[in-house]
Amino acid sequence: SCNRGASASKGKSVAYSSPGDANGWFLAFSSELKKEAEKRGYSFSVTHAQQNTARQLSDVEDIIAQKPTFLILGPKDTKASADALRTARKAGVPVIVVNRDINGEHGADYITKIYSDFEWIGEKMAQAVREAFPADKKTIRIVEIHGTLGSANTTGMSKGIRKVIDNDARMELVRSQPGNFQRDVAMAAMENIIQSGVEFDAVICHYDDEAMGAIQALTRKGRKMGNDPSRGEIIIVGNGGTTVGLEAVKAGKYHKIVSVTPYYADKVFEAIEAHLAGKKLDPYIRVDDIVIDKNNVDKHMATGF
Amino acid sequence: MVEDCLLKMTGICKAFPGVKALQDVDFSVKYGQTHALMGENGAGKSTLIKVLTGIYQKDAGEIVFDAESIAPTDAAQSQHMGISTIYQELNLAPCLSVAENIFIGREPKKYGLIDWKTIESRARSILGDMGVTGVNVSRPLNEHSVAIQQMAAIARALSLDAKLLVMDEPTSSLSETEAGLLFDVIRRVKARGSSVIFISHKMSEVFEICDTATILRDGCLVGEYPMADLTKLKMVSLMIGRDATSVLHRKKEVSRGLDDRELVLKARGLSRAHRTKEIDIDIAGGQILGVAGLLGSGRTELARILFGDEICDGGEIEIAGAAAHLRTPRDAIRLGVGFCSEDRKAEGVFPHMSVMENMTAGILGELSAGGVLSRKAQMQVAQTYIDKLGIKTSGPDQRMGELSGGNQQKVLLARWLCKKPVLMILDEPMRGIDLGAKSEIEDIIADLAGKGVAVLMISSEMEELIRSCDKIVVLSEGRKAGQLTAREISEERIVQMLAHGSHPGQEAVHAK
Amino acid sequence: MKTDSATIKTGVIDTVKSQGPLVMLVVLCVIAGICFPAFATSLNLVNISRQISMFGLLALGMAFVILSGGIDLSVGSIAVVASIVALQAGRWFAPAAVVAPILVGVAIGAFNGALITWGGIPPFIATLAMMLGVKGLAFVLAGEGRSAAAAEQVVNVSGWFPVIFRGDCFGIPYPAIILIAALGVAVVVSKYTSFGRSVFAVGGSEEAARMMGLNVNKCKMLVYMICGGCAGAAGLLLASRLKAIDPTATGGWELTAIAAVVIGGIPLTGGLGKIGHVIYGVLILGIIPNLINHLRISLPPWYNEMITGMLLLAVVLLQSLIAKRGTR
Amino acid sequence: MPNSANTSALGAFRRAIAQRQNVRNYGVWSFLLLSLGVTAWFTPGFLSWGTLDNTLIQAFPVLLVALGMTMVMSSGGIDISVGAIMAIAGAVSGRLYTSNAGLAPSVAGGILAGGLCGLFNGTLISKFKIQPIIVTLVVMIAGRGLAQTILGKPSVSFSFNSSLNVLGQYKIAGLPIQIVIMIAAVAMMLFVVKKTVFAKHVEAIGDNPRAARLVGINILRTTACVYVLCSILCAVAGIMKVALTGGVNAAGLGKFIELDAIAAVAIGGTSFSGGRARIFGTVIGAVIIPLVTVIAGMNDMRDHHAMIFKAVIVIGVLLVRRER
Ligand SMILES: Nc1ncnc2c1ncn2[C@@H]1O[C@H](COP(=O)(O)OP(=O)(O)OP(=O)(O)O)[C@@H](O)[C@H]1O
Ligand SMILES: Nc1ncnc2c1ncn2[C@@H]1O[C@H](COP(=O)(O)OP(=O)(O)OP(=O)(O)O)[C@@H](O)[C@H]1O
Ligand SMILES: [Mg+2]
Ligand SMILES: [Mg+2]
Repeated sequence: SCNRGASASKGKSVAYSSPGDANGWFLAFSSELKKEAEKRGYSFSVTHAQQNTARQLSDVEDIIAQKPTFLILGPKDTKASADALRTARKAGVPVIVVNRDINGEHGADYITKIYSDFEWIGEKMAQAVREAFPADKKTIRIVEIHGTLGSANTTGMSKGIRKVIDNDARMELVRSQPGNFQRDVAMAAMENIIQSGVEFDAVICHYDDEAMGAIQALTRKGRKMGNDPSRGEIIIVGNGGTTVGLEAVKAGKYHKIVSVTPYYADKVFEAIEAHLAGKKLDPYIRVDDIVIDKNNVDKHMATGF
Repeated sequence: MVEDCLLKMTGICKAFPGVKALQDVDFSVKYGQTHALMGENGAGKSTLIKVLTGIYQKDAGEIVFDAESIAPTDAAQSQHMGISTIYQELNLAPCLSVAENIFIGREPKKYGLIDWKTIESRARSILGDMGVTGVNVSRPLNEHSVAIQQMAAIARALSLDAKLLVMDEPTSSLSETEAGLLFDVIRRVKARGSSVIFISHKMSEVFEICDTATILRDGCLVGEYPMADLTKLKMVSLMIGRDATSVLHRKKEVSRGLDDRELVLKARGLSRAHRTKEIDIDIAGGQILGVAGLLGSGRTELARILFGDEICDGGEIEIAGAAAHLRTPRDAIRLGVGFCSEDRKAEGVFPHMSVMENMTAGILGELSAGGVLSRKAQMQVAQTYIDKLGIKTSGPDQRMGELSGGNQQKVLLARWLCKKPVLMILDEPMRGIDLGAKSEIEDIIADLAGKGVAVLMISSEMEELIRSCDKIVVLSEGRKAGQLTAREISEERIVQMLAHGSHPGQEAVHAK
Repeated sequence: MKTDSATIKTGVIDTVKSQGPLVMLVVLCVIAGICFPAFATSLNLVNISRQISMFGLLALGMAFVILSGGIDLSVGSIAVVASIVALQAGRWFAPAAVVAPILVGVAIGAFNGALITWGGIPPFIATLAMMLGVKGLAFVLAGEGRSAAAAEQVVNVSGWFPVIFRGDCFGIPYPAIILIAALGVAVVVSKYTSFGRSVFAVGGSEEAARMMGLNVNKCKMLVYMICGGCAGAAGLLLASRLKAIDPTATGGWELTAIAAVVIGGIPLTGGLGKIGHVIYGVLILGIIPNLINHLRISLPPWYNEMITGMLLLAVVLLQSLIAKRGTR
Repeated sequence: MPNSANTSALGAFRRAIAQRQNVRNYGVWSFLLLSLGVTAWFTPGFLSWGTLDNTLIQAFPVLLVALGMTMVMSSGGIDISVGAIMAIAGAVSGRLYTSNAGLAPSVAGGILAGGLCGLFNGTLISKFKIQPIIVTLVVMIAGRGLAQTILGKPSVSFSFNSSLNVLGQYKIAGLPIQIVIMIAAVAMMLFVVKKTVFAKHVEAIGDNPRAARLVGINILRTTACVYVLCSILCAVAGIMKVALTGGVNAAGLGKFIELDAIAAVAIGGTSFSGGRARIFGTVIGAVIIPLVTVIAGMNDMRDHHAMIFKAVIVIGVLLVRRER
């Protein structure tokens, strides 16, 4: 199959429009794409929109002006980035959508969409919290440290988390504050929440870095965290899969991580080659994420990014 | 009685924190009158003007203008009422062109858009009326010398066709010739039926142009006198509140013939950018060299070159016997050169800093140990010079910007006096300084020279130069037109040299 | 004769000095044209003209503010609120989608102006506070629900609305036409109206302008209203481009706009410079990211930042050297 | 002679003026006290050591940067590269620390790197006469890139008991190390501003650069020193933040802090066009801003509502203390 790929890719170029900035996940994802492209013999380039929608639309226009064979589009915003699809369609460049959802028409606007399901991740995180407590626990008070306001993954995870909490009378969301996916912002937010005197049993973070900030704050304020609520330990669940996060799980401070894997470059290129071979693909290819905890963390340690 | 007064200000009071600038002052100007407002530095003249035009709000009193009681709250209002003002500290837009500064706010329009051609030609003609030709009116104001800037301010005020023209020291940077031309214009304004308020520390001007004088002292009214009743002596005595004979009749010392002393400054063939051409200057220790010249003759540029603020293209400078390569003012200062600029506002004062800090700005290093300032030492220096120069201030901690113009000038002089230089360059040092202080400063300069300091003094007032200098160099269009030794110095000789060297050229030069 | 050649020489030097930004722009374009075949294509140039149109408008408004000696940090936030207002208002009454954003911009600009003139708050801090406040307002208007869960805000955009950004006339995109028209108006206003000149006077010295009898407060109010209006117009283009509400869309625009103005030769101290030259600053800053995209690299984003910074440094260093050569 | 008649009237007027100034001076304080009172009333647990601790710890980087910014603004300049310099210093320290350089050399290396950035800023501004906002914009953009290049990856974490993390949580006589550094920095800056020749030169340059040149002040050196001083303070802020949070995120460290710092300086009353540096004012300004964040966080205010809240407070404070 390797051979066939090489001939199919002859002289073909793939460009990736990343919505992100220097965040571990996006770096890992684009370097995976690059590796995969090199392996299969495509020339590859990437643009970074730095979390700015207008910048991304410009990036895509610049890419399209160079007439690549394929565009891999990681939309910054589900609706606002949709114009990028129009630009590509007008120039006849086929698009694979990655990272998150976008408004568009399958077949006409894009070949397929491949990404983690953030709503699913949100649900999984909330479920992980519920499972950490004994069934007879009357109320589970939860603090949410969310990502950048308005970003699609933040929105998705928040939705998933609420879906579970709203359907469970025991669960209650007592605080929700921004951590902007950053350690220091999350740490300050957590400190303020602790100081406000509100009682809580668990913290859900939208990213590992936020969880690290929360752990720092809890430690500084003399709280315990871990896997056993009966010992007064606060349960921390988050989304990610960074090396730092995995180590914290191993150390027993971070209860569970619902992964958001950046390792699906192969799927992306398989889709590209299937398209080249004239096959029609499903509108959405789901990326499988997993829940990592103390028991399986060693197995996944190598996947940390 | 009331009918013949265009302006009547009664019982005006104005206080600033710590200073009563005006106390119960009455002041009135008749129709068609040129009225002098006189007083020492800090007497309150400018403050009275600013109260009139709405820059300051009076604390008490009443203003009646053209039979109407007025209380302007900003300059725009008083301008609309027909009061046109030239303020002491030139307040023009530095980056706009000369022509624009004259017309801003009431530009002539064509099809609703500003008509630049008309603006420039009218600016040229207004300036031409004042005897200034050859000024490039489309260049930014700040590229022109202070004198031209002052002319622009006058032209602006004149072109407003106001009922009352207020001039706060309009001639401080002008020489007699230019002032003479201004007076012609003032006479025309007067003939038109407008009134003029005229402030100046130059007695001869006041006697030449004014009908009446109101004298202020320390913020209080001394009185109003018809000019005919006054003599120079009487006026100054009223201003300072004691007999002024000693102030006015200062005798010039006989020439000290210092040419044989060792030279402190020896400059040969100084040239720069087609403006300064091949100038040689010698100053011996203890000598006071005067530099005379018309507006734009290159005196200021010469001073800047000697201070390292502008770099000469050709020529050599020796200071105290050693070749000096001046690339920045710091180089010159290190060799013991001091320079007091003609442009007080732009190049002299630190308006937000205290009087003390302004005065000691150049010697902070000497007043400190290991970079830590001694406030006591600073205070001492400041107090010494405040007393010595009679600076009117509420204390060494007063903000410099709050001082009257003349007092700011004194602080700047003190800045260099306390530095104790070997060569002192003074560009129009008496700008805006009252008569009493002027003679004191002349004494100080003479004193400085007596201690062996070489002094280079630039002045537009011939009298000043003649009184103080041991030697005079006359510049014309950037060239040395001649030199007069102590024995030769006389007004006629200088005028002769100026006339000789002057012929119409590219830059601003007089019509006459 | 001698003086003649001298004046000519100073004239040439003056021109080169004052055209520093243009010189740099040309240098940048020539290098780009040589290095990247896709750069000088009409598609790419049309793209660039569209991309710069929004912050070009911001920069024009900002130029007035900076000329008057002030600064406006709230333009990015104003633009985003305007874009939201355009889409929301357009649902009720289609033409409002065009008028409302500009009016909103002018209104917020007037508020800025009032804080600065009557409130006596320094412009930097007044507009900084407004930048935060208006951004918060944008989220409120966008209907962001409790915490991060965004309400689904479906906006039905009329067919003609996206054309404002996308359409063109003889190959020249509408946004470019709008920008050029705005530039023309700005140049005329700044050079041929009393208001325009008073902006320069106020920027040169507010105190002096007041003493010359100019209405400084009115001038400052107008300046911030113009700036707000321009930001509103940029918001209109943004709305037409995104066709969706995104309260985060304009992060960092205010700095880019300020930088464009300063690179175009108007110092932050105000009172000096030419509005027309702002377009060079806009083009320089617009072309740099385009150039980087043409490099077709696959490096982490921080290399982009380094390259952007270095290019910018080269531009301003050369500009300063040109200016220095001129004076000495 | 009209002297005696008028003394009383003038005296009364002077008192009135003085009172108006008092209204302005005390106005800020009463406004703050009032708003704090209201806040305390509806925020449970507000009046406690913990709140103060949170506020000061969160104010720490802003305050340090704002102190440097006060000097920069007093010289008539501005520095928007402060956040990037924090990131560079943090990245250098982090990089050194992870390559086992030891605590002291890592910290020293970071501070040195910060100082070099300041030198770069100062040199370009004074020698090449490029506008401060443009120079520091370049450093803001390129510097952040450089920080990430130095670090080699987007973020690095230290274990909870590493000496760097311990430093960040260290207490001296019961006081968090940040508060001790803060007090020391404020004392130092007060001394510098009140007592040194350097500060007077800075002020003079800010007040009238042309006159400063003509009295022989070394503008080049002084300007460079101002930016170096500011950068060193930024570096300390950056390194301490790394120590406190136990990790470096070069892309995010100190992002947007320039706005908070400038706001703090402005609230404190140092003018944007140069002149007197007001250290006490800056301290108050630097504490108000995080305090608002703390209050918003404690009351679970939504992020965008917190933004509006912050804007209203800042405008309110400035309206009360305006100078007309
Ligand atoms: N804004 C101010 N704040 C405080 N004091 C001021 C202010 N303006 C003027 N003064 C004080 O008021 C007094 C009168 O000043 P004013 O400028 O009217 O003097 P003047 O007669 O014009 O002097 P000069 O001949 O030197 O120009 C001075 O003592 C001055 O220090
Ligand atoms: N930066 C400049 N650009 C253009 N012309 C200049 C510049 N500086 C000086 N000049 C011109 O050079 C000539 C010499 O000016 P300078 O200021 O030395 O004259 P001055 O004898 O001191 O006259 P003044 O009485 O006006 O002070 C003037 O005509 C002036 O307009
Ligand atoms: Mg005066
Ligand atoms: Mg002169």
